[in-house]
Parts: sequence; structure tokens; C-alpha cells
Amino acid sequence: MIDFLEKWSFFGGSVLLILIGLYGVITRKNLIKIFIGLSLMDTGINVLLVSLGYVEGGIAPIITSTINNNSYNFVDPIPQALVLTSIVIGVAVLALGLGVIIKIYEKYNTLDISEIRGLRW
Amino acid sequence: MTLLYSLLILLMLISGIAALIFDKLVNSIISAGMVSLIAAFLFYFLRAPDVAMAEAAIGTGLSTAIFIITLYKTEGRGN
Amino acid sequence: MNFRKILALITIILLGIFILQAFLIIPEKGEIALNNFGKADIENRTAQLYIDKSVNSPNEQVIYKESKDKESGSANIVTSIVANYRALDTLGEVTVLFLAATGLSAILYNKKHAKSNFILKEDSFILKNGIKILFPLLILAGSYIIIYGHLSPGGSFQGGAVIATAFLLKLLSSKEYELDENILKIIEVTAGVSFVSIGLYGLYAEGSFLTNFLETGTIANLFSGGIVPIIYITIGLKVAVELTNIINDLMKA
Amino acid sequence: MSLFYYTFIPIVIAFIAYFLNKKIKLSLAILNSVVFAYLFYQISRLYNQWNIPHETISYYMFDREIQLIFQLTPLSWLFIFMTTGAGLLIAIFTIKSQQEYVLRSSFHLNFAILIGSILGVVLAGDFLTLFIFWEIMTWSSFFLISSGKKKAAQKASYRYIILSTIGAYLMVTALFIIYNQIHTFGYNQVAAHLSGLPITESIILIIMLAIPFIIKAGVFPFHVWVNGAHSNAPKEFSPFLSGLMLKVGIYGVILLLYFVPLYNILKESVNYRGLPIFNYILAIFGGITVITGTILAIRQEDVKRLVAFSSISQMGYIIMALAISTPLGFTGGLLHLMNHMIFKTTIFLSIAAVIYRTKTTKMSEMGGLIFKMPVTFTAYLIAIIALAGIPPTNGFISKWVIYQALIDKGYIFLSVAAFFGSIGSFMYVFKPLSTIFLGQLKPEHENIKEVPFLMQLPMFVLMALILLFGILPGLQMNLINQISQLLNIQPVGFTLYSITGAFGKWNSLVIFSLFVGGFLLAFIIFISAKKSKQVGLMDTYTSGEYMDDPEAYHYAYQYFRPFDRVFDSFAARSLTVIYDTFAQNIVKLGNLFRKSIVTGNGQTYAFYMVLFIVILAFAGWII
Amino acid sequence: MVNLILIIALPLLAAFLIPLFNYINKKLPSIVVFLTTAINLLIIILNYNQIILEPVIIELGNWQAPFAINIYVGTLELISITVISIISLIIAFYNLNHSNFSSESKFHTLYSIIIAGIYGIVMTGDIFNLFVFIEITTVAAYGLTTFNKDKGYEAAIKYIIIGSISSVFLLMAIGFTYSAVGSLNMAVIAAASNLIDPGLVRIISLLFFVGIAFEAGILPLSIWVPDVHSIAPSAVSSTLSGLVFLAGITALIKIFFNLFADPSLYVFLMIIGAISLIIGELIAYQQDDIKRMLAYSSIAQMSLVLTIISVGTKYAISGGLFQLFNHAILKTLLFLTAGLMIKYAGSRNISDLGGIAKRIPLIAVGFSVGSLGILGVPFFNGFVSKIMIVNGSLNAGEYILTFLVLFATVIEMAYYLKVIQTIFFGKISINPHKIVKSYVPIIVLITVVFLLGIYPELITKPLNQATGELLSRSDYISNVLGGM
Repeated sequence: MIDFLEKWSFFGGSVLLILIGLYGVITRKNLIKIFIGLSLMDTGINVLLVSLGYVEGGIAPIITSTINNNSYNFVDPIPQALVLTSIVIGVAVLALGLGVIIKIYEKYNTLDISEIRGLRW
Repeated sequence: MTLLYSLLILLMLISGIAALIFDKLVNSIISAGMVSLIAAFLFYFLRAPDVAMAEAAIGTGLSTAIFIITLYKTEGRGN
Repeated sequence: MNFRKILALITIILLGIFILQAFLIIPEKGEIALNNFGKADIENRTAQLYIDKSVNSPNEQVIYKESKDKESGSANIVTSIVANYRALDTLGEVTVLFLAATGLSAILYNKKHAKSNFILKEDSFILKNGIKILFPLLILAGSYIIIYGHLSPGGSFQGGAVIATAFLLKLLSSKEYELDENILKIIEVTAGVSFVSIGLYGLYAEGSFLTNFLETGTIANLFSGGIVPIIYITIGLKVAVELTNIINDLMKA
Repeated sequence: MSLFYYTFIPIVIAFIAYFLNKKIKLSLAILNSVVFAYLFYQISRLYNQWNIPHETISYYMFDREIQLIFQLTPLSWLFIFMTTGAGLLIAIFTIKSQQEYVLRSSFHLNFAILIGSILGVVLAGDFLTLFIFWEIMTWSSFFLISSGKKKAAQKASYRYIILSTIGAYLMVTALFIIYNQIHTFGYNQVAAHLSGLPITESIILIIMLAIPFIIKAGVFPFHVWVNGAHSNAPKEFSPFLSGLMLKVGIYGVILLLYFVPLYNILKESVNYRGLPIFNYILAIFGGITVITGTILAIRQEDVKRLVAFSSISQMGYIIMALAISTPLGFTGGLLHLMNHMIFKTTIFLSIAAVIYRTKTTKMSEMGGLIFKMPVTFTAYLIAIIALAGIPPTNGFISKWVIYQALIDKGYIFLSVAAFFGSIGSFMYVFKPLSTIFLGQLKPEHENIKEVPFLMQLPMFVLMALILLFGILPGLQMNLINQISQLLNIQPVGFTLYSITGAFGKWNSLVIFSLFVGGFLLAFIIFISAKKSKQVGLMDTYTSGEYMDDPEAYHYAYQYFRPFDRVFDSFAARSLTVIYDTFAQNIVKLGNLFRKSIVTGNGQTYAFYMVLFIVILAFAGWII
Repeated sequence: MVNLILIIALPLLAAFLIPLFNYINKKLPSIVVFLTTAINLLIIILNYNQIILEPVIIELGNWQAPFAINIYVGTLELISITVISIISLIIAFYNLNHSNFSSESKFHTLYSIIIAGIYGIVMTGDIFNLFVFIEITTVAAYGLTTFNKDKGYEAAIKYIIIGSISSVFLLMAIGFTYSAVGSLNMAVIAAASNLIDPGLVRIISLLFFVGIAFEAGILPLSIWVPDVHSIAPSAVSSTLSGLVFLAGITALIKIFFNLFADPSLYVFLMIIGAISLIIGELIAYQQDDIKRMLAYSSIAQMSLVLTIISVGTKYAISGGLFQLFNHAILKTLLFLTAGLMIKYAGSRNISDLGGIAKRIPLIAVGFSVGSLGILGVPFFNGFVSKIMIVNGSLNAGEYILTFLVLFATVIEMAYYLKVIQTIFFGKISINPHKIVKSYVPIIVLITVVFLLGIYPELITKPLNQATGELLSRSDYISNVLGGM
């Protein structure tokens, strides 16, 4: 049980979070909820990436007075760098999308995506 | 320790689902912020302090704030 | 729970099966697959070279406060990756942030120069003064996080976000408060341009874009890491300004 | 002058002029006439110089240079001669006739491109060159047709271009299937390769190669575009369309039947009554074309449509004659090809002249123009005499040879079709004659004058040609026998004014003198007879009823109604319907997709993404 | 030899500086962007002769090739960036006097950055960097879409939703790849790709396909395309349709020919492309909005390119690539002229453009040149590529594919000719809503079209070389990894 959890909690959990977000995106009608779903997906993929670089009993990749040389087994720093990038990109896209949502609300006076269907066919 | 992680992740998933099924948008925004706060803890446990700080500052702080502002600008304008 | 929700659920579950089976693949001998949780073999990854700071130079031990002139000699390895080894990604990321801010201000353009009509319920005395005290502390904390980004956890994004949060609180606290957009613009331009021009100077001096052309100094000293802290400061300013812009625009929308 | 200059000179000059004529006011029609006259002169000097070497332009296409070959043979000489001649005449005709015309400059640009591309098609020495210029020809003619004034012109040109393109794509597919095996497009190599292939493959390839030509020639299953295009094209272009564009299709058929000797390829294949099955089917189609064209022509109320259908039936004659591939048939086919070009151009030109004055194409809105436009009338008269195949015109001779060829081989159906066609042609050509020129003059046409001289000139020339070739067919036979030698067909005996058929010898001189005598006699009688009383066309007695549709009472309206009634069921079952339903079903399919897929809801689109991944994942991508 | 990273760095620098320029003069930003694109073209021309000889690897920050980000410029990338620079120069020129938006300087900022992003997508040799550049391009495109204040937001929201989802999948693919191979460099992954478990390779490649193909105009992933392309300003539509699609297809080619060259996947790509081709053409026939029709036609063309390239033989690939570049040129021409006609007539419907050719002949001629080029009329550039496509697919024995392609072309012809007949021969029903004139870009583009149509060797010779490089991965790997 424990080792199953140990093996699967991070991978399975992050993938499930992505799926939950995706489900929200394709079922919720409210635009803000759709964007909440998108941010959930972003969080999930970030957790997944970082956990892919984790090492048993590893330590944070920072050389300090206690961890004073590079011979310790650090966790993989590259996914962390990637995740930093993806977090910022995520918030940027989120801000842009929310700005668009505000304008859409001004124009259509609703946030129900199924009613915003000017462009079809 | 593993149990703690698992519980945290479970909590994260639950609040994620809650964020989608709440009726009042404020609650769902708050619980979305909850999700990313727990994610920040998870990052910390994954020995990624930089990411943890970033997630806490950006994901939890700013994203939630932006959401709240947007909500206020749109449907929350009344109340 | 109507039909399309059930359909969506089924599809999502199938998708989950599809993704999760990637972790279930047991590599036969000689083949490689995803690493199990906690079993990432750093030795065979590029990361090891970054940890040892031995991409170009021979592999020798890196010791706290002793070893000098290592390549990209910042104690925080993530920082050295973000600001030095993979600096182009960071440039692109800052660009995305810049894009978002620009696009947002273009989207909300017609409402520009309007006052922030984002009013809290009660413009309370406690909140106002609390933030008056909190504001400089937050700015200080953010600056610290940015400046010590190459030594300690945290860095430009986190610090920039903290500074932006400070301005957010300020904006929340009182509706008289106005951000001077010209100053924001000037900081924005200087930060971005200096980032790119540091890279271009590297191209001019060392013949390659974003080269670490400074002395990297001793590991874990404040003045170490060559261009890493400089780049980090520029990025921090940029991130702070962009996030503040975003919040400002959204509030004035 | 090098051979490919013939194709590029008109195109280049036309382009330059087109872009300059905004600045300097020059009439493109005059320019075109000058250019065509020059080309005509040059080409006439090329006669008998069959040993001009091939010329090649290299065109870097895949990973290698591909040589575009130009060559001159008697056959291609005949076609470029006809093309530039007709182009010259029509350009002269156009100088005056296009005063009121809107897109004048683009008309001349396209016309010059068309002439150049036709020269390219017939001068081409390999299939790729032929295909390239074929495409250019199709496109320029498409723009010419759709520049017609009526709205229907666009629909017609639409049908035309779609059909031609389908044909062209079949052709290019076949070409590249062959090319990937032998890496060349040359006629002879392709022919050799085809004769080497197993019989079914070669037949399929040959059919794919032949269909574009058959479409252009307007033969039976693909004749649907012809009438619309002819009747709605600008009145100056219809003569060229009928006189030459159809003939270019025939050129392709000749190319396949004789130059790439299908006969040899298919000789050991399934034969039917001594003919390879391909030729036989082609001939049958020709026969059907004759009958269809005739029947449909008789029913028409619009003069241009009528003549268009008559062109279809005449094309049927030529195809029949060529398909049976006997020396006599070949000769008759080529003769009729030239003659039909001459008299059909005349007919369309005279009709264009009438339209130029009366501004209508409905026969029942004209009448009695004989004394107003005598030259036009004469031209039309002589032309229809030729079309109906009455001596002493050239039309008779070619038809005579064709009859001989058909009867000689004893093809009952084809002969019947041929005779039916000529009987029918009597009927349908008499209808416009009597309704446009004879009868009483319409009141609104009181002050109509004859067309200006520049428009009469081409008609005069063509009339002269009709009679000349009617009396001295030897002039044509000379060239035709050279072509026969080139394609090693045993030539037909002839003198200057006589042709040796299967059942005897035709001496046109005697007949001509007889006819002149008879004509004089009839004329004297006509003069001496007393005139009949003339009543207005429209003062019909309806016993006080209100006449809501006076046209219905015009005697030209449904002229051959009894005859039509016989064939009503036939005419109703038109191929056009089939083609159109096919197109409409495709459109319906697209509409279904549009309505069902593009819902305009962003969420659905997101769901498509997930569904796409899942389907791919479990459709075997990851297995 | 000028370092090619400049063509990415300079537009970014210009973009960062534009707020400053905007203070000095309102017209300055457009001029600056125009100059930047011109300098980029100059840089590429300076490098051309050397890169055509051997591929160039630019190591950023002087870090050894496979260990940090590097930029790989082979022949395919060279041709792509050349075409991109020419077209972006033309569009920048067009922007000089056709970009009067409420916030003009921001438009030029976004435009300059999207050009940099497109260059990055084409040239980068690192998968995460590819992700970053794709994000740059898409976010810039989100912003540019909203410059139409009428319906832009609605189009943008769909674009943003789909883009974010696919970016998540792309990140997942990158993470899996890194976790398996331990490096982000394309060459290393390519070298290790036959060691990876085949099942995992399939999963990763599918995720990559989903993450990139939404930018490459393949249905159903690119179903946002008609909305965005028809709504955005016409300069933007031509950029998105001409250049972003070009970059996306180039990235797909890199993934499926360099990284995971698994021939058994090509049949899937072929089927996807064929279905998307037919559906795109059929829907495009239905449209009355001219820009929407063009957008669907772009989808169809991209699917055609994908289908033909996934045939995987030498002739087919070079034909498909040629069609790709032709499409970039022609669609730019088409969208620019269509936008001008819409401005003039004040209506987006084809039926309202009747007889517009008599009023603005050059623009109408430009539009018809573009359409005839796409339909493959001889001596237009589309002709040679269409012939090459037919030859390639027949050479590989794909008779059904040939039939589908030609059938699609017939449908395409049907709807393009509808427009041409309307604008040339339709009856005049237009009162000038807004006088437009733009001569230089249209004339230049027409010239390019005929130049490539009459001298195809200008591009087909390098294309054959590029095809050769694509089909030999080992050279690519050894070029980047050097001695390793």
C-alpha cells in the first residue's frame, strides 16, 4: 500500500489534476470556471514535471554552507528551471485570457460560453 | 511521510474538483488558489524551493488576485 | 449529468488511461522508458553537467566559498540554469510576459486613463495603514529575493511577483493611488533592453549570444556568478513591472 | 523565326500592351490583328518545310531539367495555319464590333494568350508541353467565355472549366504514371511504352489520355458544356470557340489515334467488326453525338444555342470519320474539320453581326433583315448551304467523303446517324434563315444599317473560301495527303477538282456549272413571279382575347413543334441533370460537415482535441 | 558570417524599445519594425551561400553543442527563414500605412515579436526552447487577434482555450522525453530515439503532434483557424496563415523526421491529412465570407502538405515542401488583397464584391493571381509544386492519395473561381466605402509568384538538398553531436 502510494501518488495525482482541469474545461459553461480549469491543468503539469526529476532522498540543488559541495545527490534542477518558465507563461496567458473575458462580458453581458457563438460555420 | 504526501495530493484533487463544482465563483476561485498552495507545498517536499516560492507567489497570490478582479469586473459587479 | 457530460467523462478517462500507461511501460533490457518516481538517474542526464558546472570545463569538485572561476558560478544551480545555461528560454519567457502585458493593455486600451474603480467594501483605516507599513517591507523582501537569487532559493520571478503583490495591495487599499505609467514604461524598456543588450554584448565580446563574459568569482559570494545576478535583476525588474502593469490594467478595465 | 516564338510572341506582346494601354491609348484589337497577320505570314512561309529541327526549352522541374520540345509537322502546320487565320479574321471583326464592350482590354489579352497557347498545343513535341499549353488554353478560354454579358455566361464557363480540369487531371495522372516508368514525355517513347504494356493497362491509360481531348471536342458524354459556352460567350468569341477550340480537341484525338498509333497498339486487342474496340466505341459516341446535337438544335429558340448544337453534331461527324481509321475516313474527317471551321465561323460571324445591330439573340424578336443587311444575309446563306451539305459548297464534299467511308465499311448505325444529321441540319439551319432574314421586318428594326466594312471583310473572305474549296477541293487534298504520308496512311487519289471515293469519283466542276445554271433559272422565276401580300408579324387575330404572350403567336416560335414532340422524352433526359445532381450532392455533403462540425462553441472545439487524441491513441497509433 | 541569432534578437530588441520610440513619434514604431525585418533579410542573404554548403550550429552562450540550447540551421531551415524574412518584410511594408489601430505601437510590438517567435520555431534545436517559441508566437497571435474590436475577443477566447490545452500536452511530451532520454537537445533525442521503448515513442510522438499541429492547421486541432484568420486584421491573417503555419509544419517535420522517425506513423499522418484536406475544402466551398473561405483553404493546403510529406519519399517530400513555401507566398498575397477589397467595399461577403475589378484593378488582379497560383495554372508557382506533388505520390504508388488531392483541387477551383468571377464579371454594385491603395507589396508578391513559376530551380534545387538532409538523420545527429 505504502509503496504503491509512494510510486503513484505524485505521478497519478498530477495526471489526475490535469484530467480534472480538462474535464472542467470541456464541461463547465462559465468562462471563468473554464479558465480555472486551465490553471488547474497548468498546476498539474508543473507538479508532474518536477516529480519526474525527483531523486530518493535528494536535496535541493543549492550549494550552501551545509551542503558545501556538489558531491551530494541533488534532485534534477532542469525540470525546476523548466517549471519556473512554464509557471510564468501560464500566468501570462491567464492574464491575457481574463482580459479578453472582461471585454466579452462587456459585449455580450454573459459569461456562458455556449451563448457566445457569433462565429460559426 | 509518504502518507502525508498522499493526503496532501488527495486534498489537492478534492479542492480541484470542488473548484469546478462550486456554484459561487468566489468559492471556486478560492479553492483553485488552495490547489496551487498545496502544489507549492508539494514542490517544497520535492526539494524544489525555487518553484515552491514561485508557485506560492505567482500561482497562489497573483493568479487568485487576477481571478478575483476579473470576477468583480464581470459578474460580481453587483455584490 | 446529461449526455455530453457522460461522454466527456468517458473520453477523459480514456485519455487518462492513455497517459498513465506511459508510466506502466516496463523497459526491456537495453531500452529506456520513463523513470520511476524518485529514480531519476541524474548521472546520465545533462543536469549532472550543470550541477558540476562542467559543460565546457573539466569536471572537478565545486566547494562552497572556495572554488573560483567556475563557469556560471552561482550557488543556486536552478538560477545558473535559468539565467545562464538556458538563458534563451528565460528571454523568451520574459518576452511572453511582456507580450501578455502589451496585449492586455491593447485589449483594455479604450478604458485607459480611467481611475481604478475597484473598490473594497469599506475603505478601512486599518487596512490602509497596515498596507502603508506592509508596502515597503514587501518591496524590500522582493528586492532581497531578487538580489540573492543566485545564492538562496528564489529569484527574479518570485521577487518580481512579491513586488507586484505589494503594488496590488497598494492599489487595493486606496482608490486615490495612481501608478505613474511613464515610470513603469521607462523601467520596462530599460530592463528588457538591458537583458537583450547583455546578450548582444556577449555576442560582440565572446562571439556568442548571452555568453557569461564576466569573472564568475567565488561560489556563493554575493558578487559572483558573472552576468547571472545582473540578468536576474533585469528580469526581476521586468517581471515586477509587467505583473504590475497587468494588475493595473485589469483594475482599470 | 524559331518555333516557340510563335507561341510566346502574341502572349508577351499582349501582356505588354495590356499594361501600357492605360497610359497610351492604343486599340488592342488593331494590335492583335497586326500581330496575327505577321504570324499568319510567317506560318504560310513555313509550308513544305517539314524538316525544321526540333527545338527545346529546358524547364527545371523535379530534380532534373525537363526539355519542352517544339516540332513542326504537316498536321500541326494545318492547325496553326487555321488558328492564326481565324484569329486574324476575328481580330479584324472585333476592331469595330466591340465599341460598347466593358472589359475590352482583358478580352484582347485573353484572346492573344489563347491563340498563343493553341499554337503551343499543336506545335508541342511531347506530352508535357502539350499539357502546359493545354492548361493555359483552357484558362484563357475560360476567362473569355465568362466575360460574356449574360449572367448565364458565368455558369456556363464554370461548367466548362470544371469539366476541362477533371479531364486535364486525368491526363496528367496518366502522364506521370507513364513518366515514372520511362522518364520521358516524348510522343514516340510514350507510344512505344504503351504498346509494350499489358492490354488492359494500356487501354486504361489511353482512355485517361483521351478524355480531355474528347471533352474539348464536345463529344457525346461530355457535350454538356458546349451549348452553354457557345451561346453565352461574347459574340466575337463564339465563332472562334466553335471554329477552333473544338478542333483542338480533334487534334488531340488525331494525335492519339494516328500519331501515337493506337491502331497498332490495340490491333490485337478485342476487335469488333474489324475495328479495335476503342475506335469502335469512339465512333459510336460520334454517331450518338450527331443525333443528339441535331435533335437538340432543332428545338432551340435562341439562334446561338441552335448553332452551338449544330457544332456538336458536326463534331460527331468528324469523330466518326476519324475513328473508323480508313484512309477515306481520315481524309473525310480532316476535310470536314477544315470546312466546318470555315463555314461555322462564317455563321457565327454573321450572327454576331446581326446581334451587333439588333442587340438580341431571340429569333422570334427578329425578322426581315434580308434587305437591311444583305451582306450578312448572303454570308449566312452560303454558310448554311455548306452546313447542310449542298453542292457546290465545301461542306458537301467533306460529307460526301465521310458517307463513302462509312458505307464502304458498312456501319449501318453510323451511316443512319450521318444521314439523320444532314436531314436535321436542313431543318435547323432553315429556321434562323427564315426567321431572321426572311419574313417581315420588326417595327423597331426599321432604321438598321449593314454592319461596317471591317466587319464585312471577314465574311467576304470566308464566303470566298467556302466556294473556292467547294469547287477546287484539290487545294486541301494536297496538304491532307502530305499528312497521310506523315502518319503513313495510304493517300486518296485526287485531282484539282475531283476526289476518288470508294464508289466512284466526284467531279465538282460539272456539278458547279449545273448548280449555277439551276440557281440562275430559279432566280429568274423568283423575279418574274408576282409579290405576295405582306402582313405584320404580330397582328394576329385572337378574337378580342387579350394576348398575354405575343411571342407565342410568332410563326418562328416552336417552328418544328411536331418534330420536337417526337423527341420530347429524349430531350428531357439530359446529361446535364446527372452532372448537376452529382455536384449538388457534394455540396450537400460539405454543408453537412459545416453544420455539424463548426459549431462556433469553443468548448466543443476543445472537446474535439481530446476526442482526437483518444481516437488516435486507440485507433492503433500507440499499438 | 553574421551570427544568425541576431534575426531573433533584433526583433525582440526592437519590440522592447518600441514604447520609447512611440514617445518620440507615432509613426516611428512601424518604421523601426520595417527596418528590423529588412536587416534580417540582409543577414540571411549574407549567410546564404555559406549555409547552403554545410549546416550551421549556433551554440548559445558558448556552451558545447548538445548540452545547452543550440540553434540548428540546415537547408530546410535556411529556405524557411528566407521565405519568412521576405514575406515579413513585405507585410511590414504594408503595415507602414495600413495599421491605424487604436493602439498602433502595441500592434507593431506584437508583430515584431511574432516574427522573432516564428524564426525561433523554425531554427531552434532544443525541444523546450521550441515550446517557448511556440508560446511566444501563440501569445502574440492572441494579442494580435484582438485588434479587431468587433468580434476579435470571441475569436481570441477560443484560440486561447485550445492553445493552452495543447501547450499542456506539449509540455507533457517534453517532460516524458526528458525523463526518458535525459536531455532536451533534439540531436541527442534523435540519437537515443531507437533505444526508447517503442510504445513510449508512440505516446510521446502523439503528444508532440497534438501540441504542435494545432499551430499547423490540421483539423480538428486547428478548428479555431477560420475564426481567428477571418477576424484578425489582414496583415495578421496573412502572417498567421502564411508564416505561422509554415513554422508549425516545419516543426512537425522536425519532430517526425528527425526526432522520432517512425515510418509506421506516417500512414496515420497521411490519413489525418487526407481527411482534413477533404473536409477543409468542402467547408471552404460553403463560405460567403471571403477571409473565412481563405482560412479554410489554408487548412486544406496545410493538410495537403502534411499528407504529401508523410508519403515519405524524396519526390513527395520536396513537392510538399515546395507547396508549403508557395502557399506562404500566395496566402500572403490573397489575404492582403482580400483585406483591401473588404476595406474598399465595406463588406466581407463575396456576393457584395461584384465587379470590384473595375474600380481597383490591381488589387483584383493580385487576388486572382494568388488564386490561380494556388490552383496551379502553368507558369504560376503553384503549377510546378502541384506537378511535383502528383509525381511524388504517383511515384510512391499512392493512387488513391493522388485521386483525393486532385479531387480536392477541383473543389478548391470551384470556390476560388466563384470569387474571381464575382469580382471580375459580377455586376457592379459597389460604392467606395473607403479608398484603398497599396501597390508595392502586391506587385512584389506577383513578381515573386511568376519568378518561382518560370524559374522553379531557384527553390527546387535547395529543396532537393533539404529533402536529402531530412531523409538522412544520421548526418543531422553527427552534425550536432560532432565527435560524440
